[in-house]
Amino acid sequence: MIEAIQLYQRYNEHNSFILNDLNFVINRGEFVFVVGPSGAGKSTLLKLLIREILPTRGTLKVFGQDLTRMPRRRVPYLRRNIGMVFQDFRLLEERTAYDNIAFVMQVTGAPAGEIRRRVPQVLEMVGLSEKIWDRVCDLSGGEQQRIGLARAIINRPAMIIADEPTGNLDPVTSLEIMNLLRGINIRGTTVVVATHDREIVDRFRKRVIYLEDGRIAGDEQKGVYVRAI
Amino acid sequence: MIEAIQLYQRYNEHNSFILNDLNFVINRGEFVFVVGPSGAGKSTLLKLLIREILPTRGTLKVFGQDLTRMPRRRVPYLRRNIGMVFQDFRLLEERTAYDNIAFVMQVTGAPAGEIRRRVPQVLEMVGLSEKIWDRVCDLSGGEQQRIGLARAIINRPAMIIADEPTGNLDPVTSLEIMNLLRGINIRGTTVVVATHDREIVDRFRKRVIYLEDGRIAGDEQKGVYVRAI
Amino acid sequence: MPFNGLLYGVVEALRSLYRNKGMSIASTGIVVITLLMLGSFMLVRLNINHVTKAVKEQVEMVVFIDENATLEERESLRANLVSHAGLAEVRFVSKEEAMERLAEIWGDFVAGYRSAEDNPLPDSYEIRPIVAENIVALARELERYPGVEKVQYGEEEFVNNLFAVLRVIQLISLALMGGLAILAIFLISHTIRLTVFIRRREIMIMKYVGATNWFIRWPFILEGLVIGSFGAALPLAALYYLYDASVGWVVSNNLLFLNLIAVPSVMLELVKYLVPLGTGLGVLGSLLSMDRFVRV
Amino acid sequence: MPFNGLLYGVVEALRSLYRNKGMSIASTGIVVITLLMLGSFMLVRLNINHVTKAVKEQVEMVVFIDENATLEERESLRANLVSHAGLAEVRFVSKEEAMERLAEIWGDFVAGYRSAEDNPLPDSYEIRPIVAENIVALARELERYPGVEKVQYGEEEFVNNLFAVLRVIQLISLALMGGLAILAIFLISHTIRLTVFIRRREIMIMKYVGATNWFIRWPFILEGLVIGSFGAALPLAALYYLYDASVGWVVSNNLLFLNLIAVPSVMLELVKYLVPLGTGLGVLGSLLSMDRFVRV
Ligand SMILES: Nc1ncnc2c1ncn2[C@@H]1O[C@H](COP(=O)(O)OP(=O)(O)OP(=O)(O)O)[C@@H](O)[C@H]1O
Ligand SMILES: Nc1ncnc2c1ncn2[C@@H]1O[C@H](COP(=O)(O)OP(=O)(O)OP(=O)(O)O)[C@@H](O)[C@H]1O
Ligand SMILES: [Mg+2]
Ligand SMILES: [Mg+2]
Repeated sequence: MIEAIQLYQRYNEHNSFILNDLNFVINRGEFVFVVGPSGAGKSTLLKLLIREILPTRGTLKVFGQDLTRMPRRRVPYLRRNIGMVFQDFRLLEERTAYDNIAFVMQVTGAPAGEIRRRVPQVLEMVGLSEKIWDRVCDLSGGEQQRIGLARAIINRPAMIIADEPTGNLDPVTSLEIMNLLRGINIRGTTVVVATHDREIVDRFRKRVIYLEDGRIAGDEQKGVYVRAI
Repeated sequence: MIEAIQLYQRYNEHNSFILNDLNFVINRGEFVFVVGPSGAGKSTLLKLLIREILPTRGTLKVFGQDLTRMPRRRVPYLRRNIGMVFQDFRLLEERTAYDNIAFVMQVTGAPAGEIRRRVPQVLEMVGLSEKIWDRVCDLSGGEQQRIGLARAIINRPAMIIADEPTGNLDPVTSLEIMNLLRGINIRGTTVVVATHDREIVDRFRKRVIYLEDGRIAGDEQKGVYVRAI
Repeated sequence: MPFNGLLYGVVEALRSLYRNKGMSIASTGIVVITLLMLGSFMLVRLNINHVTKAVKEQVEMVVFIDENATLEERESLRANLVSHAGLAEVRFVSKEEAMERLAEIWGDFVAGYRSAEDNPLPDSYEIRPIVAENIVALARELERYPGVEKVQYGEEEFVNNLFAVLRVIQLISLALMGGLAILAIFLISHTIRLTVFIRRREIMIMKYVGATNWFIRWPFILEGLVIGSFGAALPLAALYYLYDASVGWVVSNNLLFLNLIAVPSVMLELVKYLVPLGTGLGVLGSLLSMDRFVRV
Repeated sequence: MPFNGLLYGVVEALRSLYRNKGMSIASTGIVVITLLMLGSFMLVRLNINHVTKAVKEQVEMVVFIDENATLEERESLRANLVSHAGLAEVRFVSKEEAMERLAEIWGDFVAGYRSAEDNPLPDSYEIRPIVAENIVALARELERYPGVEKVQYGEEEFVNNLFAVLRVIQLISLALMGGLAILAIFLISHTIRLTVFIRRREIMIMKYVGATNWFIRWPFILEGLVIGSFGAALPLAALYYLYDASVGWVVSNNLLFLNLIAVPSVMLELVKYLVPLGTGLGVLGSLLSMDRFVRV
């Protein structure tokens, strides 16, 4: 599903590498946490996966395609197969919750009836049925974050990438949301989550990739938040 | 310091009340956590304190002044006495970390030399000395959040209000940041923190106000994240 | 793009125009005002051209025939003039007709000189060159014909001055018009650019969730089209009524010498320029200014 | 605002202009183009007015004296004309002078009638009214004076038409000019409005951390001032060179009859309008469009 070989990333010539010689493979159907201190490079790694940025050096394959060689016009189709929850949400602030979620279905040319049926369904799943016609800028931080998750899952993508999806949620809601992702994962979807939520990581006992200072400091099956030394 | 009497808030006529009959007093020098599920009304309460919004009904006094009666031109001076960390950061994205923090000193007419001395100091305190000349939009989520905190504390305000200040931080950094706030609090500054961070709340054992569905469901000295029933 | 996408674009464009009412109205307003200025200026300029042509058509000269010219000379002169390629009009004016005209101006003061014997005026031809500017050269040529006493064409200085003035007027109006056209292009595309810039975040978010470039562009193109069409239609309607009223006013005040161009042919000219300018710039402006944000 | 704030504003304004280079240049460009159009149009219009005045000054009439008028009648007529309040110029033209002029036009053809005895032309006064439009009424009045044979003032129709044309030209140029001025005001303020709109987030954030309204406005005002000043100075310089060159061209081509207004007085007029328009709108536009975002 994802294969990184000697992956390097830096934002400009003068800085040091943000990601430094990453090598890992994530298989179809895996559930992976990416953890590490603030500024370790988690978001940078996830941005590489949807080709928001291109790696400075090395190879990165997603769905078997080499992203460094992917022509620009193929990128939208890559992104449609990945549901991404952004750390900064990236919602259309002035539009309703419905519009924000419906949009990703319209992009794929889904029939109108299907859209009208699915959107309330996923809003129900993240517990925001009541907010369907509210503008995103009128929602609380945690509500916005859940809209972002609903948008990521609605198209039933082959892979879900979530950057800090519970940062604005209380522990109870966080657990609900993560259980939702686990459920989706059990039905075959690959899930990659960057998180600081020690409680969640420790409870789930899934694979954990430890990023530190741009390097992989550890990679454990059934790991916990704090790496065993 | 803060006094709320029968405080009600709703965003428009058709909706129900977001805040419902709040009554509480926060004294000078207190350290208060505001907790509650996503959408409970924590951010709304904090927004009332800096007069970003006006209460629909009731009285809210801050520094002894009734905010509902405060003339518009006094509002900037109120805000200068409050250091606020926003849930959505509200930084000038295209400007450097330095500019963002220096700005609040320039607002008060601080001398240029003083500004040049203080800004690196507070950046040091939040662990971002290296990022001083980086544009905010080039920083990681957690780094941006810490810039927001640095901006809030630089003017040594009489009160610090932080909305979810550790949502994007790993547990270690979170603790450092909260210890920083505790240190400031010990020197006499009132601190109000809305948070979902169970670990922090449980460890600090400070006063906790529990918000649920817009009502105060509990208010405990030396409380923990989950309210004792 | 599948039908769904097309439909989505139309709905989205209309909703976006409505959602950003203020901006839509402002953008359309800028296009309207710009094209209104350009259009009214085109009206003025078209009529200036028209008048200039009319004035030039009135440039005439008079070939006076030598009193002593033989019949053959007179005949060959007539034949030469009539068949001359550079002349648009040739008309014989007898000495009697000339005297009539003089009397018209000087009235009774020349009454005593009207009888054929006393008439001191010569026969003449009034001729009009095809290209008014050739008049001086033509005069030189015709003067050399046998039987020609003299060729007169108003004061040389006056004619030259007239042409100079017309040239200057045309030059100025052309310059102003070109300036306005450039202004229009610049303004409309810049307005659309700012509109797109304000929505750059929206565009980038769409790209991040997998929209293709055309899927994003399509509603913007339609928006540009709507803004451009309104921006062209309103000034056209306004100019139509304005010009129609002006022509009516001129006719009712018997100012027919003002010689305005007929309404339909003027409007045709305006439509030919303003509609493509409005819609084309609206669409092109959207497309070009979007490129920057669509490349993510 | 303390000195620190003022200084902060200046630094911030310059930095912001630099940071938003593209936008600054575009805004200044819009102001420059708009004022350039307005300015060149003002130049044209000022000169049209000038020419119109000159043309009107050339409107004359001729009072022909009755051949049989007595000496007293002639004397009282002269006194009346000279002291008449509505006349700007009165000049006596003897019958001999009139014949000279006729001969100038008709040449040798009237040569035989030049001796005093044969001269059929009357003595006359050429007079010029102060207000050209009064010519018809004046003619009626003067005709009733004793000793006056006839008052002639070109063809009545022609004079009326001339005035009508001049009125129309003035009307059109005034309308275009007014339109351009409104366009300029609209465009400049709208441009600034969009600029402010793009930075609304910035403005609101400043308010949330305790900046006063004037602290936020001050850099914007300075920015508006800089944009407005450049936007006025550049077209003024361009127009100065352009107009100076035009005047030079007119002089060197001996087209003095075009009668352009002198460079300094025209430029003064332009400065009087363009500078306040540019800077004033820049500043006012900033202030007004900011109000919405500053109220948080
Ligand atoms: N566009 C950019 N230009 C330059 N540097 C950048 C850019 N984006 C990120 N960085 C830097 O790269 C480093 C890693 O950033 P990244 O966002 O990947 O961290 P992270 O692990 O997601 O941190 P957090 O947990 O705080 O979100 C940070 O130090 C950041 O300052
Ligand atoms: N501007 C607004 N207009 C209408 N409703 C609003 C507005 N802002 C907030 N709300 C609603 O008020 C409720 C409380 O919002 P608030 O932001 O105070 O929640 P919160 O406790 O901060 O939640 P979170 O932990 O998710 O940040 C939410 O249901 C939200 O949808
Ligand atoms: Mg991150
Ligand atoms: Mg909140």
